[in-house]
Amino acid sequence: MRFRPSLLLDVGARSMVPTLVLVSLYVLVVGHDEPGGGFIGGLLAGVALLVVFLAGGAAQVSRVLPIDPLTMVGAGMSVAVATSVAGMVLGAGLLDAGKLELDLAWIGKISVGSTLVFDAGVYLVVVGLVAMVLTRLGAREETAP
Amino acid sequence: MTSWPFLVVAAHFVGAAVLLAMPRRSRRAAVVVALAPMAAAVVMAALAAGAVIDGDPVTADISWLPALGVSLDVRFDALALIFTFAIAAIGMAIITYAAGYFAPEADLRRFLALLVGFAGAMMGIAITDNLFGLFVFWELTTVTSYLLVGFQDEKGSARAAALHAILTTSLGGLAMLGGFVLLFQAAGTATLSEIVASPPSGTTTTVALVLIFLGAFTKSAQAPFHFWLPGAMAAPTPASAYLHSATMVKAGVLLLLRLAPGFAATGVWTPVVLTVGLATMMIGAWRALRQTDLKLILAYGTVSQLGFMTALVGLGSPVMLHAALAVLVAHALFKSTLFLVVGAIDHQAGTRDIRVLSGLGRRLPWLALIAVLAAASMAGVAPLLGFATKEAAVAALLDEHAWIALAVISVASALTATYALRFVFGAFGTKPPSGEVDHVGPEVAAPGPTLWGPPALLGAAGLVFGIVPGAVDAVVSAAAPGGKLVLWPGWNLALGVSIAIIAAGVAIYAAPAALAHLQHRVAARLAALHVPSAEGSYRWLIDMLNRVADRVTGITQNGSLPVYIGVILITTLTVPAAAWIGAGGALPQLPPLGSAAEIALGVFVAVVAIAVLRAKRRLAAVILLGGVGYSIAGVFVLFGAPDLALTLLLVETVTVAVFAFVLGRLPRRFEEQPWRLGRAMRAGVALVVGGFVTAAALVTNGIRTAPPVADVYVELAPDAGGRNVVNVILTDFRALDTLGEITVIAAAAVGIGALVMRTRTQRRTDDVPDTAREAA
Amino acid sequence: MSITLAVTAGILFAAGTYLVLQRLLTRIVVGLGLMAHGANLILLGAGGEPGAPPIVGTADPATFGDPLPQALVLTAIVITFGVTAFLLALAYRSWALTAEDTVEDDIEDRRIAELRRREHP
Amino acid sequence: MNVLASLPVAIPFAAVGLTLLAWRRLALQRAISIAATAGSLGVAVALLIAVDTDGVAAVAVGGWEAPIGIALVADRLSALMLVAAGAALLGVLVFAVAQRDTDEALRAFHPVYQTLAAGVALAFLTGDLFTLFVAFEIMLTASYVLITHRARAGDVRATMTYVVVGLIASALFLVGVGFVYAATGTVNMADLSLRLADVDPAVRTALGWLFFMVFGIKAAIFPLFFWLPDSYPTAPTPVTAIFAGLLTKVGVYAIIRTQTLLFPVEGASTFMLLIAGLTMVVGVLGAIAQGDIKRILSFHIVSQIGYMIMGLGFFTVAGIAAAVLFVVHQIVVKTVMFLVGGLVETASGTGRLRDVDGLLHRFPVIAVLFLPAALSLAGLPPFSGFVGKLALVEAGFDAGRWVVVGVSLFASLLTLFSMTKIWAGAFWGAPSANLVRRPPSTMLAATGALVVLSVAIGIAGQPLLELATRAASDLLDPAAYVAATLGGGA
Repeated sequence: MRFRPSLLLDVGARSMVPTLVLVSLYVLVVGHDEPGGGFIGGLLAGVALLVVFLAGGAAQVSRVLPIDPLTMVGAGMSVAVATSVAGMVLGAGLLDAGKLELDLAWIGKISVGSTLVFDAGVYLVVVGLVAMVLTRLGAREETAP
Repeated sequence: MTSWPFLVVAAHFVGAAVLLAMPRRSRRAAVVVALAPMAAAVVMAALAAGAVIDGDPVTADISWLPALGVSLDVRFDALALIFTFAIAAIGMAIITYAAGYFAPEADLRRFLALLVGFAGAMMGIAITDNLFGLFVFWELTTVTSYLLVGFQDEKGSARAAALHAILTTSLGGLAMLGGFVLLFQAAGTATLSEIVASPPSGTTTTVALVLIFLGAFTKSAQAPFHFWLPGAMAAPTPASAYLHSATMVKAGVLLLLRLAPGFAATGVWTPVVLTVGLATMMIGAWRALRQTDLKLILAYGTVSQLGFMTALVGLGSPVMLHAALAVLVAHALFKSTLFLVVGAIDHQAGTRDIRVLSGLGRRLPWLALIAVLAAASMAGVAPLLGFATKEAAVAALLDEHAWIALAVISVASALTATYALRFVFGAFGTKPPSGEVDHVGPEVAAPGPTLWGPPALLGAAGLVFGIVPGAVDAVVSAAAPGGKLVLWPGWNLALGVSIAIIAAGVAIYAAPAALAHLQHRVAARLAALHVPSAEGSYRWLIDMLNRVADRVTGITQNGSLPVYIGVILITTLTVPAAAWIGAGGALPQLPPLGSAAEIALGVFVAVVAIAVLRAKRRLAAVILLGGVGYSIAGVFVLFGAPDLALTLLLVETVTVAVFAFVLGRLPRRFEEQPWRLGRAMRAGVALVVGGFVTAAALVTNGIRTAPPVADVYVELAPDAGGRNVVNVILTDFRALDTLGEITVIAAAAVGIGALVMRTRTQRRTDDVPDTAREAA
Repeated sequence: MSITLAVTAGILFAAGTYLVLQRLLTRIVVGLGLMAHGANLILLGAGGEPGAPPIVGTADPATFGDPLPQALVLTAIVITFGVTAFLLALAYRSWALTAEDTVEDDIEDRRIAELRRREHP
Repeated sequence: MNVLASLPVAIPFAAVGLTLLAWRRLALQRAISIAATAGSLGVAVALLIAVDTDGVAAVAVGGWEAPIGIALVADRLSALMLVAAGAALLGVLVFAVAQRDTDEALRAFHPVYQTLAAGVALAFLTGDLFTLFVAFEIMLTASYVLITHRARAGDVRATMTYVVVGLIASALFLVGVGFVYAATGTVNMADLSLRLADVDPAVRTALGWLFFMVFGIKAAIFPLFFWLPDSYPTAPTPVTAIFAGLLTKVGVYAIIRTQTLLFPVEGASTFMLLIAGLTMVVGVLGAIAQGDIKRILSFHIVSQIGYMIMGLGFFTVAGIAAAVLFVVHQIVVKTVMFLVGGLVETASGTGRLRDVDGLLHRFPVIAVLFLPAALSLAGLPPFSGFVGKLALVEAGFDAGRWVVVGVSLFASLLTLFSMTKIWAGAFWGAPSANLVRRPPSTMLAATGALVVLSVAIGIAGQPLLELATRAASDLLDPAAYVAATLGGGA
């Protein structure tokens, strides 16, 4: 089968994708207190990419992504490892959690723990994988006979 | 100089390494490097000789693996002295000889490296006072001799002979290792001298001895393992002269000599060792008479002589051990001489076949003289060393009324005299012209001094020591006190027996037709009895081994994934199940059936799962799989796991999408394939697996004896900064799991990239067929 | 763990096994997916009876479901996701190379098995 | 101590992230990869010394004490395994970099190689059963990718078998963890060690065998090994070498760890010895039936696993010490053997014995590298294999297990037989025409370094054996392990 970007999908995607991405980020941030977290957030963002893919194909996915999928995976890994090792460097030990209180006016008080940074790393890795799948496996789809 | 013997041994290995590292062209330097450690050994032996003969051995503790009883402790006693001297002196002769023997294009340096390494190992056997240390050197001789026998490796026969030799001796070696461990555990020490001083007894010791015998017999080419030795004649002649006459094959006898003082009285000793020795002596001598290759005559002669020594050791009394050791020394001298003579003939004439050689005696009288001297020593003719030693043996046998042994030894010795004659006349005699073969002889060029010098020296030693046996006797008696070697024993019964033996030998040689007839009849009789020959048995065993290997592998390794999985699943699950039943596992109280919602979801999952089985279209199967996933997400909701439910829903969504990409390339319907496993078989395995999972889940359910750790998480979660306990576990309590998990994801992403990214660019390299495809 | 859960997991494993015991790669992947679901159910059920979502402040902690198995299952799900994606890429690649969706027998093994058959018919 | 026990895990994880970030720059990837691997080895050596001096080191990861958090526990066994694995990883990495083929230059190699290293290190150090599962998954996923990263047809086909079997083993592992949690309410191994003691003996025994079998699939014991010889030989040399050296041994490690810590049996297990004997014999028979170097070696992996299981089966200090020593020896020697196999292939273009001849004359260096490793594999003195074998034989006779010891000696004769087959087939004979090229000297050097190491293991047998004996005593008396894990990590 071949994907033909249809107007309906295109319009749908345009409106859905930003929402999905925002939701995914929200889910990432509140994950510590509500159902959610890096995995679910990352997967939601992945679904957003899926929508982009359905609308515009692999090329569109590549265009939407700020960085290459593999770099994203690497960045996610590095962030996660960095937060893990940070504790060790600061003398507390591998994966010791630290915390930073932030007062963001319009969201309210939020504590950016090292766990959140860690979860952000998770988020990036998951998004990277989905992006990888879409751009690689999906790319062939378009050129398929 | 306590650890000098060890250092001298080590010097050999250093020498071997240096030789290997040397450039191939520098032959002269190679010879010097090879001679150096042996010269050192001779000097060392000479310096130590005085004290050693006075019964004051040089000892040194060289620890290696005390926890396992393994050391390389040195005990340089008279026996070690004899061996060291023989190894080094004969070795130097051989090295000199080899320099002239090998063609310029041959890799002399590698040969010498192996030879010197071998000499070091052999010396190690002689000087080591620890069972396992001895084993270490023992196996080193096995390996180096393997490489030496197969030295001319472009010949298939050399490779096969090397294999035969290493397999046979390793078989014995491993049995011996087992025996050593048993003896070590029975005696509480692995130090040979201590074991022999206070030998253990009992069943363990007996078993140990039998296993050790196996090692000694295989190494010293005793029946029925003797056959590797004639085969090993594929080695270059200098190697044969060294390994298969003077040194390696004596290792077994050496070991028996070492053990005899402690264990000769053990019930198992004499019957086994004597019988094997006598049988070997007869078989060797008998078969030597049938050979036409000079080297093979000598090889079977060696087998026979080794049997002779073994038989004497088997009798075990001091005087017998003395005689055995004396025979060993004499044999080392005359047999290495003869081998070197054969090498010279082969080198000059290009053949060793006695049917082809003719008139060589007139052409090379000096070489013939050397051969005659050595052959006479072999036959036991006075005044050569071989006479004195055989005389000592016969006298001892008479003294102890060992009539059967005496009879067999006499007959075999007569045959020895016969094949000695056969050797001399075969090599140097002039034969009547025959139409079948073109004789080689009169036109042969004289060998250079490196080819006749060493055998001349060794042969002369046999004569000198025969005339002055006291020199040999002093050392032999120091090692095995109890007998005496003399040049002229006076007219006594023993001398009569000796004369009779030689007379009989000559008589047999004079009647070749009768001998041939007899040989033929014996062969026919053996064939009729279906007595398997040693050689045939070996071939059969190797063939059998290969067939069994192919067969077993063909069955187990059938290459079919479904079969592998079936076996894995069944084994992995039935073993624990059987263990549970075997341990008297009781069925637990059944848990509740579950809520209505649970049951409904469960039934739905089951129905969808079965629908997956029946799906004919790929996409349908995948969508149904997604359906299973969604319903399980429902189960998660029931279980109060919203995070799981959300994750699974998203995962299933993305997975189905990915599947769809892949399936877009594949046919819509499943092709029906011929199953390697039938439907019933698959269903059976499936039921076992499913049944196990359900049963095990029920058995392990509700048997907890302590509250789960999980409760603590709920209390601690707020401290960790989160209310969603599951997420706190994932990012804090058990963040390491999560780190690992994203690593899996990262690796998968990289893998996908590698697999698919390359589709466009890799095409060309794919055109290069890989080996597997080629084979198909 | 209820009987229903145990039986459901068993059925998933049985169905998965049935699919895995053949050579069409797509079916094998589906079969492995079913087995993974079964394993997740077992792990979840190991936590005991169903309970409320373990989110502090939303219910009485005593009624919470065991959070540890949930965390473990989540980890397992994600791992399975990654590996499945890889496996699909493998299937994709295999199809691109050989135009076959099967797991072929090992060639060298077949040769030795052949040898045996020829020698011992 | 705390840092020291975390670093072997932290370093490769960090290297994964960094090599991924640097995935467009091969030189940088190489630098990171080599630095991380060498660093890990150094840390492992330091950890071994520390643990041997001061006893078990446990780290409560994230500051949460076990059994709440995950504990990394380094005892003598783990530390020793880390050192051996580190040496093999470094040697193979250098070999791979030196190969100058496309294998390593494909950008997937370094990140995935580090992933493999991370999985292996985590498996050796974790004190948590579920984390062990994760560690296996890391290691396995990395191995799936490594086998296929060239994306050739043969690789892909061979990987199918490997991946499918791997995933089934993982599913079974996971249900096993489920059963254990259901029965005990914990997944921390030290905690389990205490709690399992109270569990119904029949259930405990069954769980013990389930884990034995599940890890046995990874360790390639009879009759679960069939996947191994079908998948290993096709992979690129460095990949096969590191698989051969490490993966099955991680399975063996897991067996030793769980069988001693969680499911200790009373005395020797005859059934385990039966499996050990069958593994040795069927494995070596498989090797005899092959005609390709890497396939021969692959079957030897299997055969040698039998020896380790045998040592464990005696269930004595001496037996387990011998098994531990044997694992260390095998990690190095098996890696070397495959590297040499790779050198043969490089030098002659193929590993089929029928098509290779006379390497001794053309490339004597390869022969010099092959011989000690092969003799060591066959258990000949004075090499490391002999020390391991002798330790096993003595332990077996001590335990009164004559039969299996006899079988093991017979199997080592067959091993020698198949080694001579390679020697006579590839190294002896008139040099054949299809000699392709001389392997780069860095490849030879990397192989040579590991050969030297394997010889050193034999020569330093006594201190190693003493260490292994201390490790084995710890294993049979896990009180210190449990106390260190549960009684405060820092």
